[in-house]
Amino acid sequence: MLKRHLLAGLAALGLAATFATGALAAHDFKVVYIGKNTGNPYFDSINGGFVDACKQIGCQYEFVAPATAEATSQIPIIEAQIQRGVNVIAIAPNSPDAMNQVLDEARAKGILVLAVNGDLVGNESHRDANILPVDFTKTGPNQVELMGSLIGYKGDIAILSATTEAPDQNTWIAAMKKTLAEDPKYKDMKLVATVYGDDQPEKSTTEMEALLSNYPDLVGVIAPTTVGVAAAAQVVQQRGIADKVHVTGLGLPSEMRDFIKDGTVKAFQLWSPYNEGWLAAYFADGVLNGTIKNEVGTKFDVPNLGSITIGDKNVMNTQAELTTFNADNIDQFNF
Amino acid sequence: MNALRSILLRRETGIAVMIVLFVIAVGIAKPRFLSLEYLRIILLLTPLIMIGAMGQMLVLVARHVDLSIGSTQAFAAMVTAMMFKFHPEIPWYLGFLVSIGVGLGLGFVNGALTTLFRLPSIIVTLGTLNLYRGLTFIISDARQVDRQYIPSALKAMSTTSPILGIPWIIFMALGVALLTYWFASHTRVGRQVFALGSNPAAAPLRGIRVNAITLMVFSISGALAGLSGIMYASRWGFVNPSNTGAGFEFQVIAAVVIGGVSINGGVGSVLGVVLGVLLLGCVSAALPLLGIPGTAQSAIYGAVIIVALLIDRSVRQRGIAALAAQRARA
Amino acid sequence: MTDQTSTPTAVSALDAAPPRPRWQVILIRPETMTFVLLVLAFIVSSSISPYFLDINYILSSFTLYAEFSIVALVLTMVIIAGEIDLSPAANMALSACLFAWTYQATQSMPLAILVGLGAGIAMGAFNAVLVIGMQLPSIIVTIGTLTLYRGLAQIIAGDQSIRLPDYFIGINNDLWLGVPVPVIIFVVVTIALAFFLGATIWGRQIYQIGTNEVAAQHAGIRARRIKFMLFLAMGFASAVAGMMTASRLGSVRYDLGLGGELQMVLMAMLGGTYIFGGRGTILGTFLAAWLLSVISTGMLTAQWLPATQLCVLGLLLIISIVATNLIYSRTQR
Amino acid sequence: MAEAAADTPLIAARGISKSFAQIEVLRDVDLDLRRGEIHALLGENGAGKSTFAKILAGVHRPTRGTLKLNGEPVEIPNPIVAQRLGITLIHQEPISFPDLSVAENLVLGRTRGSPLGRVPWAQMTREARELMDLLGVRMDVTKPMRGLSIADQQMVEIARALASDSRLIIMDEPTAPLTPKEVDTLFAIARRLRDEGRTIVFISHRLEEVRALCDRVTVFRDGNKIATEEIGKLTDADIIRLMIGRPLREYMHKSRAEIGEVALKVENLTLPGTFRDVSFEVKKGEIVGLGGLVGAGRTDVARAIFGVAPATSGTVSINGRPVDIREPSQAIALGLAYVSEDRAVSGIFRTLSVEENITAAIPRKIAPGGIIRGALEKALASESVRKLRIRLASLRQPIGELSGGNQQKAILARWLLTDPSVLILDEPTRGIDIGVKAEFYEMIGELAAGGRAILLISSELPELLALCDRVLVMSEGRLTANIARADATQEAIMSAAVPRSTQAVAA
Repeated sequence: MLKRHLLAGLAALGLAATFATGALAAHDFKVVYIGKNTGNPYFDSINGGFVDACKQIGCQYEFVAPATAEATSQIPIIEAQIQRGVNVIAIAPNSPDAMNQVLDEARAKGILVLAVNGDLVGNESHRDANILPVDFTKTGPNQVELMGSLIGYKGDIAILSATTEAPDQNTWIAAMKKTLAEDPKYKDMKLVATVYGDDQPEKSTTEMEALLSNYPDLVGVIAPTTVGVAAAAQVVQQRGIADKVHVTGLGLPSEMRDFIKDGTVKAFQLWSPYNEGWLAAYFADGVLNGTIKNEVGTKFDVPNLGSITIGDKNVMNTQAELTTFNADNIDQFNF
Repeated sequence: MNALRSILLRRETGIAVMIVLFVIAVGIAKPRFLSLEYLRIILLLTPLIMIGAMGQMLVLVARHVDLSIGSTQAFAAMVTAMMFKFHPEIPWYLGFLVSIGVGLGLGFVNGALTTLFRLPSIIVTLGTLNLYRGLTFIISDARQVDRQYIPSALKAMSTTSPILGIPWIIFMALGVALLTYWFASHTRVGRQVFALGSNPAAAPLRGIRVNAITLMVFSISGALAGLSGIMYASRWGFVNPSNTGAGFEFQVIAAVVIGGVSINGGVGSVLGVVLGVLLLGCVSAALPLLGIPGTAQSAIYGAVIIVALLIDRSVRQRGIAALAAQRARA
Repeated sequence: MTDQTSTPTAVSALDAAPPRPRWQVILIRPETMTFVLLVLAFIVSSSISPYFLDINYILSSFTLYAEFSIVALVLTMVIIAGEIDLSPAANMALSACLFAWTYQATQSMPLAILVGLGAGIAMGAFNAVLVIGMQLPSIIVTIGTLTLYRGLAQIIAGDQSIRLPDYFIGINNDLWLGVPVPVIIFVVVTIALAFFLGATIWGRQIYQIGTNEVAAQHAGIRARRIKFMLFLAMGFASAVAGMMTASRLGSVRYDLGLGGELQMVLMAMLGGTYIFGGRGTILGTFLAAWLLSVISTGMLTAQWLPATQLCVLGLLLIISIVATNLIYSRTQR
Repeated sequence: MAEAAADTPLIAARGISKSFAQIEVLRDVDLDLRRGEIHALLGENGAGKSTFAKILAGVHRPTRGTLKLNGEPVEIPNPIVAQRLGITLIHQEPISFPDLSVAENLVLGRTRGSPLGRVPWAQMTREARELMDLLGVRMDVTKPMRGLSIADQQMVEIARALASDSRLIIMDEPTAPLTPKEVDTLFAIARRLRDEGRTIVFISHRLEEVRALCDRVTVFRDGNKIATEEIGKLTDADIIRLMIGRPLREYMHKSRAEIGEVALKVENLTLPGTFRDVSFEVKKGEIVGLGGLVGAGRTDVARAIFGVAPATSGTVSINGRPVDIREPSQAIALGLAYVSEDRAVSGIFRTLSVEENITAAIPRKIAPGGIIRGALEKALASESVRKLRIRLASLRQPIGELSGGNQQKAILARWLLTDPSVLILDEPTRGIDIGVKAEFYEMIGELAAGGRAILLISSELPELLALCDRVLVMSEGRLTANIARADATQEAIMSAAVPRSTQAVAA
């Protein structure tokens, strides 16, 4: 799914398609993507998707992000975008509800508001659509299956998460627990603890150390957060116990490459952030030009991604299942 | 008898007792806390704070404060990490020179602004705290430098050990502490820092060059923050323009004031600060073990700073009361 | 050089220095610098972004800074009195969290407001007890309480946000004569405090305390009581600002107003408040609040990196204290 | 340099003058200090002796004049150079670094060498112990200075000078806080140092001590050097005559007031460590002087009465009613006023306008209902300016721009506006020109004549003798004399002011 290297070839196709679909279409709309915060490597990749897509489509794209990921730091930026008269605001919201007012204001001005890589959970009416990398209900089972395959479906495992109330992580953890309990395939795997590293390297490391010392029989740790999985891997690497304790989770290839190469981590998963940006740009183009109806159930084609369906609550995904990264394929990914 | 009494009355003894009591209390609840392994965990939490605290101690002793060390750490670490990224041929150990040098420069700027314009250092460093952080974003184009660019030898400093399984960076932190001890207690200029903080008005009358000393302590603080920057890269394997060094100043100031360094200048010992850092390390290590959420950490730091201030005050007042009583007797 | 005819008594060189020319007294003062900077900021902002110059946009952007600005006005008085408070932004967060939490638990808005304001005042009182009662330096005390209050907010609210009822939301979208309500509140508070500080005896005494606290005490001015009241006022203003922010955002999280202390100090400093006390005006802070809002909005509209904004804010803080110090040392002989 | 001819003076000062803010405090002083002598500088407060000493020690630079050291012209721009030249000044208030140990305080700034050079702790401690043994003082030299009494800190200062091997040691009232035994030791050491060929300059108020110790005396008055003589050639009366110089009656206030009822009554006032069992009363229309040496507790009593630093026991009554004053605002409400000793610290608001300074103590009068009435304030202030003949350019100018005397008048004006029944004046004429002083004396007389009770704290004996109806004297925190005008002489006041035990030494 992540064949960025094929893009060049597909570009011509994309261009041809757009020229064919609408002589009236205006493709030079202005789109801005507001990340959670600057210096977050994850967003570099989403940004890349937008940049490349806009090159194809012909739209004007800019990326901005506040210095810190606090709830209110995106508000002045949104205000500025409204004033600048952009056509599309794509945002990775720092708060599920603090931006309701200002987003409504944007929508009232006719701006298309997309939540990308995160949603306004419980406040879905304040954005037009949401683009998520995968169907989050599948993340939990996927991760459990990967863990099981690493440890031979047997032994004590633990979860190292982000903050206690991180909504995405909590959804996944609930699904993991359900999967472990209900699927007989995993009956010999026992979840002994769930701890929270608050997405800080220091805290995550301390929690990981505490896990290892509290549960000497531990054979696996799932860390469904990029900071956590790197910290957990580092602890395992330092202690030289990679053959005894398997770490997996959701990680960025750029951060995990070293651990994969030296065998500390056998495999981990993620989706393609790049495709989120790619899809968002194409979706916006389609909606603005009337070729895509922003309604639940609409299906449309996106170059490289194939057919996309708008799901419940106007949510769409770039891929069905998580991508698994291991020593064989890690070098193909540079985000 | 008298010697024993004076040892018991020392501030360091108080912190040591607090550490022991804390460790015993946590140990009773969770016996695992008393294991050698936990000692290692605690020790690994301390080196960066320890190094930052040594510089901050000197600054506080000279009656100033440096709030910018977190940003200085980030900037120095970023410069160094970017050097590794774009010039992998440069030997890894030169990174130490670069990181320390950059930190020294930023610290010098703090000192220069403070002395040149006779400004309160707390406001100056509040300004440079933001300025240096902003510069970190700018030079890095707001991008993290990832693990693969940090030389393995540098990362190994945090994982490999010369003896006893204790990693190199802990020895480095101890080395810095010993050097600071030597500097503060056994060099003329070190004693001048204490004299300056003890009585700034009288210092020039004793030939102490106030501006030079102030510049020096800020430069040292900056240089040590720079050193902690490359150690951050070693310990965590990446440098992030936003996360690296965030909140570092609060941890360091908390450790230093717990360690008995007076915010009124003139008072402070390396041993006290080392113990203060250890106590903070114990608390940080105990929180996950006791299942206390990380959200409580910031409140605990705040409370600890205030309690330390109150202790400092009561110690001072006891001194004044003793003096008054003495005069009443005379 | 001097206007000798208007002097009440003839002066020999020995008895008093000649007064400064009147134009100097009026023009060479920090507020003038602030005003000039404000005009410059308008010109620069309009030139770096064609979207900037729009009165409605400027007013509505100001609502984002109005809460900090209101607290900064009170902070100005605290600094003039020779103290400082770095905890108000954390106070805003904790009082807003308690306010929202109470509302969530009881569904009673009056009770929630009472709890929020009470909490703000209690935090102000806690600072005051440490600074005035225990005679600890306010700058370190409030660094401690800044960490403590925000930490408590984090314990209470976790990292979840607490929703507020719809009728409470959106104070910044309410217009009165075409001007957003927070801006009107700010202007009204400015006028009230400018009057208080400039025309009442208590305002006068705040300057006197900040100029020379010992002399003020000797002159029968109850310096400790007045400073205590100022810290309480700080707590109250922070709580109100916290609730205004809550209304603007519609929900409350522990990181509400994070980093606001820098902006508040910056407003006071940019407005020419003297960091060592005794000098400064409400007008200066008023102008500086607009200056800050215009600069930040201008940079945002021009899509400057947030990092550049951090640099600009840090530099501004340093430049403003250097400039203020220079101006005051020039005028003080 | 040390080989200079034996009769070359160690220090030869010629035409030394010094002005502060255009007021000349030292005028054309010529003075030779010989090697191997103890030389006393005498004079009233403000006569210029301390200023001269500070010029020698590099604390002040002379406005005019030259200094020669062993016949060679020298510049002494700062204390460090003075130290290098072998000149040490022991300040009235000891300089100490309270957080450093005694031993460190002794060596600080004395030793030279690389900044990173080792601090020789063991040697330092040993030498400090030896010095302290030499002085006969028992103290732990490894302890911080913070815990030491003022006397012990003074001893450390003296030890410092001894240790630094100075050729010229200037002691500015060193004996005031010392016990007789310590004074004995100090004098023995001073004599020994003289015999080693060093020069000692000794500044003191205590004639007995001067007579016991010194070889020659120089008397200063009003910034001029009046005379330098062998001590043996002068009687005490001669010295006092030289010091006072002018007829006392000059200051006499003319209108004698009607003395009325008791306005201020103080009984057994005690603040441990500062003063004990102080009792006295001041009647309406009476000017009561409060004399004594600096540090005797006079200012502390005034501060206690006024509520700045309340006493722990004892009673104060105003106009016959016992009152409990915990802070100055209460004192003011009861009709007390206190013109404090240190104008810069506890008097003026330097950067604020003269007008604001004058009206600072009468908030209710200028701001009925809390709002300041500008016209009212201006009227009150300019009325005061006229009455007290305050010279200024504008009511709106910062008070810091006025001369010291006019600042002091403004402070007096502030208190007169409160219409006090009891006025405490603490060194009201310190640092003020002679001409303005006379104005002040006149005003004080007028105030008493107007029926106010006045307590005048002063270190200037002529001032007390000229103005007061009675003189109280304090010594070491106790009231030691209550002298009626008729019996008041400088000798009587001094003998009550000098701590009794010290007199034994002089004998």
